[in-house]
Amino acid sequence: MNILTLLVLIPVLTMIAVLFTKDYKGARLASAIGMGIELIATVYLVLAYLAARKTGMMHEMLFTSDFIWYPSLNIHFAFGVDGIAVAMIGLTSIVIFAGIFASWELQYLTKEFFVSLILLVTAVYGFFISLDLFTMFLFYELALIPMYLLIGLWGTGPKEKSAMKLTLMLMAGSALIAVGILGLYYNSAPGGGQLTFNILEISKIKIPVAAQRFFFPFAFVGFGILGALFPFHTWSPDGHASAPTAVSMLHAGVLMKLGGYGCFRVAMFLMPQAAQEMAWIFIILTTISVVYGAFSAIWQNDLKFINAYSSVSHCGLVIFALLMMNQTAMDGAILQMISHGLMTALFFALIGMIYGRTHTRDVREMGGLMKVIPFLAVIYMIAGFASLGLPGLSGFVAEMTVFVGAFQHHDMFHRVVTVIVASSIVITAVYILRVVGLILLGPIKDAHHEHLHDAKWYEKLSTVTLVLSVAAIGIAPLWLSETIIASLKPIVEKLASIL
Amino acid sequence: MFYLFSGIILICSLLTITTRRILRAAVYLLCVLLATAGLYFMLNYQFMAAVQLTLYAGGIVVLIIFSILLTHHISHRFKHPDLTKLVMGISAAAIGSGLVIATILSHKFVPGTAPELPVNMTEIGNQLLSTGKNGYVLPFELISILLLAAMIAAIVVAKKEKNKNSEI
Amino acid sequence: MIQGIPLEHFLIVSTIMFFIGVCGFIIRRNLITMLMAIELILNSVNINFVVFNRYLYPDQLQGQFFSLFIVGIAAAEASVAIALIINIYRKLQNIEVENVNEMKY
Amino acid sequence: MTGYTYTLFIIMIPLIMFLVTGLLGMKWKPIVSGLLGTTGMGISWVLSLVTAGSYFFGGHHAEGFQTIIPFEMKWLQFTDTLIIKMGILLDPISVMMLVVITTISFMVHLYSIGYMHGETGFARFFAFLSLFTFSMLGLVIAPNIFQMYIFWELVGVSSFLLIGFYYQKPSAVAASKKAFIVTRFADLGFLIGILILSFVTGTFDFAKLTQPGTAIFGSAASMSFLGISAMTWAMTLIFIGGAGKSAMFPLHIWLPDAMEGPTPVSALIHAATMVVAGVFLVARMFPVIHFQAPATQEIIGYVGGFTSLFAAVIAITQYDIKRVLAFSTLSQLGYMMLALGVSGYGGEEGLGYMASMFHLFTHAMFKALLFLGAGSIIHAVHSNYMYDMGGLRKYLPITHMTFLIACLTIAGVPFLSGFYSKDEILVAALEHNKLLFAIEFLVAGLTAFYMFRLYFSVFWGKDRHYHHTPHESPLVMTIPLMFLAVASIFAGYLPFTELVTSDKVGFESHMNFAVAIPSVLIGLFGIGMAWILYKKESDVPAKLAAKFGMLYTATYNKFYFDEIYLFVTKKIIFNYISRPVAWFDRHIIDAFMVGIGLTTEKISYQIKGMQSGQLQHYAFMFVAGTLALALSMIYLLM
Repeated sequence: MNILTLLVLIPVLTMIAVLFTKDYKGARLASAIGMGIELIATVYLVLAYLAARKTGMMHEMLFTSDFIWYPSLNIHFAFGVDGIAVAMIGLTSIVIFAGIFASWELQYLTKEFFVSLILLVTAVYGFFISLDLFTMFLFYELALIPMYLLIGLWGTGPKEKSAMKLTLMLMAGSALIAVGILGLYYNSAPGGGQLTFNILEISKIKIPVAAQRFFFPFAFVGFGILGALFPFHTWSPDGHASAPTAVSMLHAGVLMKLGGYGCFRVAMFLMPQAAQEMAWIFIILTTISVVYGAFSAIWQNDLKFINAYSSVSHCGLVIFALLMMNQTAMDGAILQMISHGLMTALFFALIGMIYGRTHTRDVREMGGLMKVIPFLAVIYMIAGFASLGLPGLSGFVAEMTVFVGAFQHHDMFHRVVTVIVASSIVITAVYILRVVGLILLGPIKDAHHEHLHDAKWYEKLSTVTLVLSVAAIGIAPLWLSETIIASLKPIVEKLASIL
Repeated sequence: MFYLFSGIILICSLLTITTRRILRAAVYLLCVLLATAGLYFMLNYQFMAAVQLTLYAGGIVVLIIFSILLTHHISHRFKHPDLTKLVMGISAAAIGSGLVIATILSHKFVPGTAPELPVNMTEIGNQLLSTGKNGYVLPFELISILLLAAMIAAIVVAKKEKNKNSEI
Repeated sequence: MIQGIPLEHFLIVSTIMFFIGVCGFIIRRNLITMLMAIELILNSVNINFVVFNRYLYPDQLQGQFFSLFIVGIAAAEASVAIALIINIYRKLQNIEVENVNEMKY
Repeated sequence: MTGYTYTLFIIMIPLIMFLVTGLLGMKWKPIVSGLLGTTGMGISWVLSLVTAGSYFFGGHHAEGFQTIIPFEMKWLQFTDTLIIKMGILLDPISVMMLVVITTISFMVHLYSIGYMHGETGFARFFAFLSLFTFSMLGLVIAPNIFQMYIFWELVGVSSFLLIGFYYQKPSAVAASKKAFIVTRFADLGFLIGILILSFVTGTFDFAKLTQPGTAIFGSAASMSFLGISAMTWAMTLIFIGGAGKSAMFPLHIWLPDAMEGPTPVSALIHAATMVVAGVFLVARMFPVIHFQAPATQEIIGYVGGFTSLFAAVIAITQYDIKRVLAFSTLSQLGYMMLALGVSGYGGEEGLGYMASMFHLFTHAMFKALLFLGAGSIIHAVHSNYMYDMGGLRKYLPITHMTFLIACLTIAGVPFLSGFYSKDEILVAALEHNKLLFAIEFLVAGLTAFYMFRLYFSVFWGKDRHYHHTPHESPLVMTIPLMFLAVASIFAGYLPFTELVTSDKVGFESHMNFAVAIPSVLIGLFGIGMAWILYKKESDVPAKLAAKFGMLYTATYNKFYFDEIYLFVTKKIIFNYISRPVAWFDRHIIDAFMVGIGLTTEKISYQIKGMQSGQLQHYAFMFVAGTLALALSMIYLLM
């Protein structure tokens, strides 16, 4: 059986297993086991991928398989992965594994919660392995629906409103994507012949430039909304603030990456001319995104808001780097996706755990937590350092690759915006240290906080998994970076060939 | 003969919708249906006419009359309809019929020249239940299922709710 | 028996009947009368089918069959409609269509 | 050439110690972590000394010292030419720095066992110390500028952690935050400088960059931005990075506050090692700066000169002994920068470069000694303030003696190490820039004055009321003091001119008495002034302070730089940028997005009346619609 099919099948089986469990303990155990197996399968996939590349398989995509699904429109279930997709799948597996343990104590409609969560993940896997625009879009849509339920049912605060806002904005995005994808489809055979949704086939032909110009903004903005592109990012603070822990983790950690991934796999890869022509608009937007998100984060008092704005800033960097359209910057973008996915998941997990203890997320009401919950506090600090780009953790590697890559651009405009974007590292330091200083250090502000208990085993498992991943990428980034670069080659060549 | 029937049809249908007593409306409807059956006879479609008489005139109208009896006093008279609705209805009918008649008159129909098929019960029965060309067994089955469903639905909907004191 | 009577005349009659039905459906308040108006509409369509069959394709029976089916559907529709009307009557004590507006907005 | 592979252990041992004590330290008795860390550091120290011995004295170096890269591995590849490698580069300055760092670090470790005894977080303290030492070592041995940047950041973080060691004290938290953010800001400059440099030259490697006469700058000359050449931009920005770490004016504000950390930390990080990273960076890039960006070198000289004067003036008025030392550090760092700013390249011309490194070395010894001595004093009297002290020479004999030696050294008294190194700097300054020489000459006097002001008011004068009788520190603390005192005395006799020079070729040095004698005199004059004013308690200083009035207050408040920064950050960044941005996001952008939703809702509310529930209206609409369609199909489209 194809390993990729297995990746989608395991979550589905897990969902079924969860449905047959009796109480919340069974449900969480089943989910944990299922996602554990999924993690193992992912590790196997990574190893198999690397081994296959080593034996010299030079195809763009590996492990491909193709089933015709709806012949009259030439829709296939076409699967396959390259290094980038493998990396994203790895990210997903780690985050969901940690996410299950982060929601270990949830007892309200547990079964339904885990089923929705795993459904969401299934869709994400499906998205990353799809080579067919239609199924890609299908999985994309499939990922949005459970999100609404998860936030609306298990969230906190004004959850219905936030869930509605998030879902509607993302749906608006997917409407744009749909237009973009259909545009690609109907232009996929400019010389006559069979229309196709297959990414690889479309990438081989040249879509008429006029069509590209028309459809590129649709596809790019559509995916950009999910990637928190300024000014379409406002779903992010509300949505994340209301979402339950595991959902925030998954959403910020993985789902937002769907946006970035889609931006380059669909919009830029398939419509390179338009991408080259219009990049400057989006570069300006993402530059704003990066700086603006960081500045907004300084002023927030809700931990989740801070992190949500930080995500806006970091995800802005992803799209910014993609638009630089050279190998190093795009490599940096992918690294940044993974790095941000891991560390933001870590952040949200920790915020959930801290909130579960202090029952507040207002930074002004906490203080001196380092004393009472040292484990969580130390991990929070590590996450903070990762976020502000400390060497040895993944954030640094990603950001530096982006900056160096972007600065290699031959055009002065690009280099100037790179400098502006690089200045965000200072602002990031400001807001991260502000939070760390307020909540972890200093004297204890609330007497109730003096008797909090430190992390339980499942919380430790969840956070340590993520910290180890962050540190592993930070300390030894070369293999990951090389895998990504190898897979970026065809894309970069295609982008460069039309200049 | 045709014009007689047509006249009955038109006048009675007009009366059906204009009379203020509901039972009379039912009777006018019956007249329309009977006249239609007459037309079928004229067209030499006896089977069709028979169905029209038994099912429509016999079945449906009786059903309607029953329901009238269940829900009305015989002496009940309608109020006059709203003016706006009257305008709406009449204008729609006028424009619509004008349009359709204009279309009909502007179109040249080509009468079929093939020899007339003798319409007897055997032929109808064969075609109704055959599966080959000119076979109608599938729609026939569909109709029968539809009727069954309608019957059940009617029973379910109209059945008295046990816990409620209703007037009927 | 039908010699000399052009097809158009049949069609005109059925058209007028159809639109009388439509008009009735729009202007009458009483649900049963509206039902009757629907019967008129169906009936006019029936006539059309049969007439087309007779005039244009005398060697086939499609028109007749469709009429038959329409009659069947009409019967089904009438029975369900009347069941509904009786139910509405039980709820509202009358069968004025203006009062049946629970589902608005 | 691979004979130096063992140098890898010098930096790996602290890392391992960090991991071990950091992860397992909670489970042990605290002292285990301390001993473990100290032992590890000791091994590194010995290895460094061995390295230095064999590098400097192990062969024939008539044609100059070679640059050795005993270990290198690929860490991350950006492009074909831009590759980050992790490795070790040995050349005179990096070997010298190895010795400085491991020596001071080992002494501080040893000292901390006594000083931090009984503190909560003892193990944590040693873990952080090891982390810092690791980062600092990684910085100095970096064979490329990017590895340097990586460790540069790590150094910043370990400094942040150590300043904020007493994390429950708000002032410590604020100080650590300030230190990190200010240096981070400077690091941004460094980063951008690296970006420009790598863009222009296509390499990160020092070996290629610092080779004189290399061709990689060929394309640089034509590039400029805003009328200033690319290399000047790059080097100035990199210097800003160095200035941030070395607390050059105007990025100096974090260093005095950083004294909130435990005193051994101040000795290690904020006196001897981390703060000289900036100087080291400039020295590392010296050939590039000197040949490609002479304008930057001018800037470096003036910034260094100004900082040294500025800090020395402030130091006179401070009462917190650690702050006096902090400003003194600033002043001395200014010296080193200035020396680099006035240096030429090669042989005698490169005197400033050599002097700077020389001063770096001696300064590390005596300033660490001063801080450790101050720590010993604070340990004894539990106060940081001079007005809580007096007459301590009776109680703390060893501390007294060592402190005196250090003060004499920094004041430039002949035959102690400070005299030699400072003298070289003055000579170099005199040869290149008279103005800077004048400044430095003045500063030499000021230095002597404020150091002896400190010395006299702490150890002389009359006894204060102490909570308990001050007592000498335990042996584990005084041994480092004594060792460093010896080093301070004799470090000046190292043949630096033959070992550490700008082009790695040694040259003969000779005393310039025309400079040395006046500088000794002004130093003695400073000491004499301090003697008069502070030996005995008197009201002269207070009167003087009153006489200078405004000027004194301004100086005491460090010329209000903290307030200016606070104003800029709090008011402008927080209130006038961040807050409006946050407001804008919530009330404009988000409101716009929500507004779209609300508009839809409003419209649907308005048009929901169409859904009247009146069946006949629907029927009419249906018929009308059908007719309209039919009409349009028939008469409009046909």
